[in-house]
Amino acid sequence: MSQQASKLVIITEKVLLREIVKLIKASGATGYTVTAASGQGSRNTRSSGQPAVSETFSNVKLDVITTDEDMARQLAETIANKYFNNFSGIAYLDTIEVLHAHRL
Amino acid sequence: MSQQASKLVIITEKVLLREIVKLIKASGATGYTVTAASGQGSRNTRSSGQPAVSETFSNVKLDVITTDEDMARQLAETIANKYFNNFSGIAYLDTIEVLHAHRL
Amino acid sequence: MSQQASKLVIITEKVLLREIVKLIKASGATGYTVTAASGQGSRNTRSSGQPAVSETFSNVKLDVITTDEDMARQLAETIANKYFNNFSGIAYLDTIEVLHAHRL
Amino acid sequence: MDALLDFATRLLAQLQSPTLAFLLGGILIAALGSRLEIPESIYKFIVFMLLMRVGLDGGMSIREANLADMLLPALFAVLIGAGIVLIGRFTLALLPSVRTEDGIATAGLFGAVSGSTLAAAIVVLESEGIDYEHWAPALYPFMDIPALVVAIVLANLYLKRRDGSSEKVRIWPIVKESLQGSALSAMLLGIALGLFTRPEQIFEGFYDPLFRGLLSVLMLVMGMEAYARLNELRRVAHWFAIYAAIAPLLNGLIAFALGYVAHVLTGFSPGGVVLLAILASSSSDISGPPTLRAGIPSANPSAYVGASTSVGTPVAIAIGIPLFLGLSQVVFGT
Amino acid sequence: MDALLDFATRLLAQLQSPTLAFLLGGILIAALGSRLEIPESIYKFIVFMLLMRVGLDGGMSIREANLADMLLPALFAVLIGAGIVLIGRFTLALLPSVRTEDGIATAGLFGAVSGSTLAAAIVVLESEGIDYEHWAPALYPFMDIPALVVAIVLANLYLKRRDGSSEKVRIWPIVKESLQGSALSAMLLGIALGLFTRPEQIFEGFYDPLFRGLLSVLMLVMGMEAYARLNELRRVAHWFAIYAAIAPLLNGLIAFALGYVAHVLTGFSPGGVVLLAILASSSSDISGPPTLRAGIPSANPSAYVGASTSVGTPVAIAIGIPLFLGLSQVVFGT
Amino acid sequence: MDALLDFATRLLAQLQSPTLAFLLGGILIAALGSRLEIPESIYKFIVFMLLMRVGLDGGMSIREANLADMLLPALFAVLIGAGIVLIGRFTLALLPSVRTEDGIATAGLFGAVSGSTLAAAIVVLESEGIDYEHWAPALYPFMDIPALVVAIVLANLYLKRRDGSSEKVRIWPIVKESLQGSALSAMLLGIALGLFTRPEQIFEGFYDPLFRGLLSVLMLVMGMEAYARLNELRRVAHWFAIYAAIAPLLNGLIAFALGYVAHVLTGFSPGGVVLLAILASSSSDISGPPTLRAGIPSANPSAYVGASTSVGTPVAIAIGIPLFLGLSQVVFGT
Ligand SMILES: Nc1ncnc2c1ncn2[C@@H]1O[C@H](COP(=O)(O)O)[C@@H](O)[C@H]1O
Ligand SMILES: Nc1ncnc2c1ncn2[C@@H]1O[C@H](COP(=O)(O)O)[C@@H](O)[C@H]1O
Ligand SMILES: Nc1ncnc2c1ncn2[C@@H]1O[C@H](COP(=O)(O)O)[C@@H](O)[C@H]1O
Ligand code: NA
Ligand code: NA
Ligand code: NA
Repeated sequence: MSQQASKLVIITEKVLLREIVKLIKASGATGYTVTAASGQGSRNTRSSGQPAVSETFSNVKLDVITTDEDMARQLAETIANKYFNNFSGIAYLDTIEVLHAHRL
Repeated sequence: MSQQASKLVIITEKVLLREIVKLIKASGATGYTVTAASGQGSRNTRSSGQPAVSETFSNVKLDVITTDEDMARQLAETIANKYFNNFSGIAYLDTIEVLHAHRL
Repeated sequence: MSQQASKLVIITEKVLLREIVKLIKASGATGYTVTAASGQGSRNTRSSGQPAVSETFSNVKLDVITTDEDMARQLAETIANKYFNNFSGIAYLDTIEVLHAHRL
Repeated sequence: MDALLDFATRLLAQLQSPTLAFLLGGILIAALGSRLEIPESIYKFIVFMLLMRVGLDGGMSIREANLADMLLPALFAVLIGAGIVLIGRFTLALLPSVRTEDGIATAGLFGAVSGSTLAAAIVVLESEGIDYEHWAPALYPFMDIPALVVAIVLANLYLKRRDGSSEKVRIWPIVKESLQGSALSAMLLGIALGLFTRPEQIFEGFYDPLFRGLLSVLMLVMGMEAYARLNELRRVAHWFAIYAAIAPLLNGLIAFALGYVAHVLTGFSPGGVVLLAILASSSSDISGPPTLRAGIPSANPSAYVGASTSVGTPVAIAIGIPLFLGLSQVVFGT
Repeated sequence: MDALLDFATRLLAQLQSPTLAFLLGGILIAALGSRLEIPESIYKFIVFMLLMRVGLDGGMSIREANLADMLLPALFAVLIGAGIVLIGRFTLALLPSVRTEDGIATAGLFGAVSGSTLAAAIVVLESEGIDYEHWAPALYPFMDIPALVVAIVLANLYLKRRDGSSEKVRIWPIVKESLQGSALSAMLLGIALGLFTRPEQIFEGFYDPLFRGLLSVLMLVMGMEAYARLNELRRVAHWFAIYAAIAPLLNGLIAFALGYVAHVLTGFSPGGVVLLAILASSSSDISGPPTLRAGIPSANPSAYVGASTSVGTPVAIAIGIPLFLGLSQVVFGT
Repeated sequence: MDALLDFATRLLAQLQSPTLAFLLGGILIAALGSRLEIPESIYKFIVFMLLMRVGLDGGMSIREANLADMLLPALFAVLIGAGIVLIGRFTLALLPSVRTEDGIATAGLFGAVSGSTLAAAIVVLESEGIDYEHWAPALYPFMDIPALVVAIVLANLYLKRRDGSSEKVRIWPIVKESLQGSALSAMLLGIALGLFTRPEQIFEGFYDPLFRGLLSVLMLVMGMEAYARLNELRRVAHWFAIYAAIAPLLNGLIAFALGYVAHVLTGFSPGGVVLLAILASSSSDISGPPTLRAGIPSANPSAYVGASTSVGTPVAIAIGIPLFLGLSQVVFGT
């Protein structure tokens, strides 16, 4: 059941997690995976796991795997338009071959 | 020493970690990397790092890098056959170029 | 603004994090992302998140996204030469398509 | 009538006791969407602290206990653990809209024991000044392990018959898996330390004084968890919720009856009888789920974890504890 | 003159009090590059423990309080919270090198309340043996929420006018978001538990005895944070640092004056007045930033978090607390 | 003979003391495959709490101490730290199957100090009612840092000679790195706070009462770690295990002798002598390994961490502490 698919990766601020997950679900994606991340980009250092008075400054990395590349691009567009003017974030696409998935 | 390689990624339930690591070692892979993840797929939301009465509901993400693509496919097959009927999980393959590794 | 880019991934010991981040910044990369990882390679099992008397034994995974593939290769070379004789570590390159970034 | 009134008063008092209040508080703020979070590492440490305290106390009292006194209660604990699962196997698991393996797994979790509920019961007994054999909490594994073993064996027998497979279920790995679980191994280590070493000072200066306070935090977590898991429970057949509401009380009553027998035969204390009932009433939340997940992989964890965490535990604590205390007052007149 | 001397003595004594000493210690070791780390989960748990203790205490005292006594202070708290933001809107936010939305957001954070500073103030009051209405900490949300709401509304009005957009700002989601924050919901839960249940034993045996010690650890974290955020503050206009140094004292003085009015009119205690002043003096560190990040996304968090954490909190604790205590002594002669 | 009998009795009593009992308990449950886990954040916080307590105590007592009394013990501490490494350099590191840099790094870790073992020793001294100079724990850095510096310098000299390189080893970065480590900076901050501020209340109400209990949890972690690292130790030459079993006792005896000299010359107390011996006996577990990893990157951490954690620490605590206590009784007749 191996098939080519796109993996959309979004790295952005943790405060956006809930909202972005809503957008992912609305997009028709069949799933997503989140990992905690820290990093630095054009805006600022965002830490995670450190003692920090507020969690505003840590990142999350979201992977969305889908066979519908257009949908992935559209989803990235929606998220970027809605949030990336004011929030840190990067979005990229990777081509993968899904070997096993319960639903895709 | 740059060389093409396959990266097999398995995202599945944390309870399976010990067993899957055994399968990876048995497969002849030279190593693996684990990160904690949460996510949602066809089955359920699996959280991680949240206060949860039992850890049964969080995910792990396993990367296995190998130059032997067939072995990677075989490993994914073995894991999927053994566990993915009853457990959450997704497996995919990515093509990468390894620049440095102590052994591959 | 979609563009092809290289993602350099370094998985190595946590003790090196500060030093490697300095090298990344010096390389001219526009950013990086860090996640906590554990794993096993040719040298030893490196855990993370476990009660461990010292953190010497856990890994980090660093992603550096750049449109300058040569710079990525050069960076991997520098890191490998400086550290991989004595420390655990693996470095690989992946081709991705960046959809949105504040700066690249 | 008097007994009923007394039970009602006790329930009301219980609702104001910190243990129950924090449980309900946790449900409430989760329902109101609070982003309050007790980090997982804190939760794990609290469980360790509580079960180490229970274990140390048990171990120190076993030193002075007459081992023969423990035999009958331990035997009854085994019977109760196994019996609860058997009852579930032939009620819940036979219902039309319930997948058999899900029903068996759920019964397994309700036969098993919750360390948090046990700690809550101990706090209530001590607040009310009711004596009990301090080795009684050590009955935990005698009830917990048989329940999980019987559930896994029954489920696998059923699945084998259905699928015509011929793998044999091995029991020792299940027992080992249970004993190695974090809650049980903390308690067993505590028992060993209490039995063979001199931890009095540390017990009185650290583990015991923090016991009630840490329990209040744990109850908050259990409450938040109960609410969070309700969603999962909603996705499975209603029977699971109904079973989860009734089983803790029924199981507790059976245990109370057997405890009464032990009282008559060997002088098992009224407090001990109550504790035995609450052990039976409780359903496993920490060690049970992973053991079942591994032992009955095809059973749906949403069913058994949802039933236990969302309904079983709140019922055992909020209704079970005052019920068995009230019953004890009626029966033993204390 | 005497008052000044007394203030100087008090400041010196404060510098040696554990609360302040740990704060300064945290700044110091961070500046020296120490790798000491208080894990985030510990930090979160400490905040929970402190605010639960403050809430329980408040709830238990509200039981016996005359609710009418709370009306005026609560009204004043609302006015202070909103007023601080309005003042900031027409001073800081109008300065040439300050982006208007950054200025408003910063004023919002300074109008809001810090649970840690509140806890520090309570410890100091109790160490000095100064009485206060134990429901006074419950004024927290009455000041905190209006400040955040006003800041978000003002910023969005400004941005809309500038950009010609026509989206409406809805207030209820901001209020809800604030109430659901971890610090405020821990305190409100504590109040509810203190009011409706009987947590005396657990309060006296667990939450209260650990209060001061845990606060010392939290102060250490706040100090390390203050230093860590200095870098961010350096990247924005100097006005933020200047505002952050002055506003806590000015805001506190305004609140002190209003508190004095309440003292005269309804007998609000001197300790209560001091607490009100310190609530106003404090700037939010936990719940405020995420609410503002969501409510005024275009405002630069480096400006407002930097100003609050690096300068505002140390000033409120190190200068504000002894200042308002000294003032109270002069004014009320206690 | 009497002394031997006394030592045997003391060892047996020690085995039942909570400190040792929890250490052995940790080894035991790890060996039995328990999944009990003390989260890393808890572990880190406990280390902070213990060393802050030791530091505060030290700081408060330095206030009243005669600084001249500290000079000789501090000098001896430096000599011991450096001396242990030199001895290791010319014994362990010269053995045929031992890579020289691995041997030097291991000796460095054994010359350095373990905060956990130090805390264990303090608890034992206080349980036995043996007086000691409360500033004696402040000897920690005087022994720790020279040991690490000497090890890194020796290893780099060796490697340079071997490889013909000409990089210079700089000493200040190593010292800074050590001082900034989490354990040492917690203790030094505690000393500063104890010396310059008034933390008595918080010391007596928080840090001190939790000391013994938290130590018991830490001992459990150390035991589990010891077992977990055994595997690594097995992969390197047997000499490391042999060195790790002997060095703690030998190093402690050398320190005991020097401490005796200080006793005779400046009246250093018997308790202080025992503490000095245990500092020497202990091997670093928190701060040492990362410093060595950075300073001698080619040394194999499995060798030095394995030797220290798996064998060195259990030997220092289980045999070292009762040995030096017994010796003190024989020598000083207390
Ligand atoms: N070039 C890059 N390589 C890897 N991660 C990046 C890069 N640029 C940005 N990121 C990640 O994306 C987050 C937001 O970036 P930015 O919006 O540029 O501040 C950063 O905190 C990093 O985690
Ligand atoms: N489409 C997807 N994109 C990214 N991650 C996924 C996707 N589907 C599943 N996953 C991950 O794989 C886990 C198991 O998926 P499932 O077996 O479908 O429940 C989920 O919890 C996610 O972490
Ligand atoms: N074949 C592999 N696949 C995935 N991760 C690997 C692999 N080899 C090494 N790693 C990761 O890189 C780290 C260092 O590897 P090594 O230097 O070989 O010990 C390991 O701890 C793993 O996290
Ligand atoms: Na049960
Ligand atoms: Na304020
Ligand atoms: Na030493």
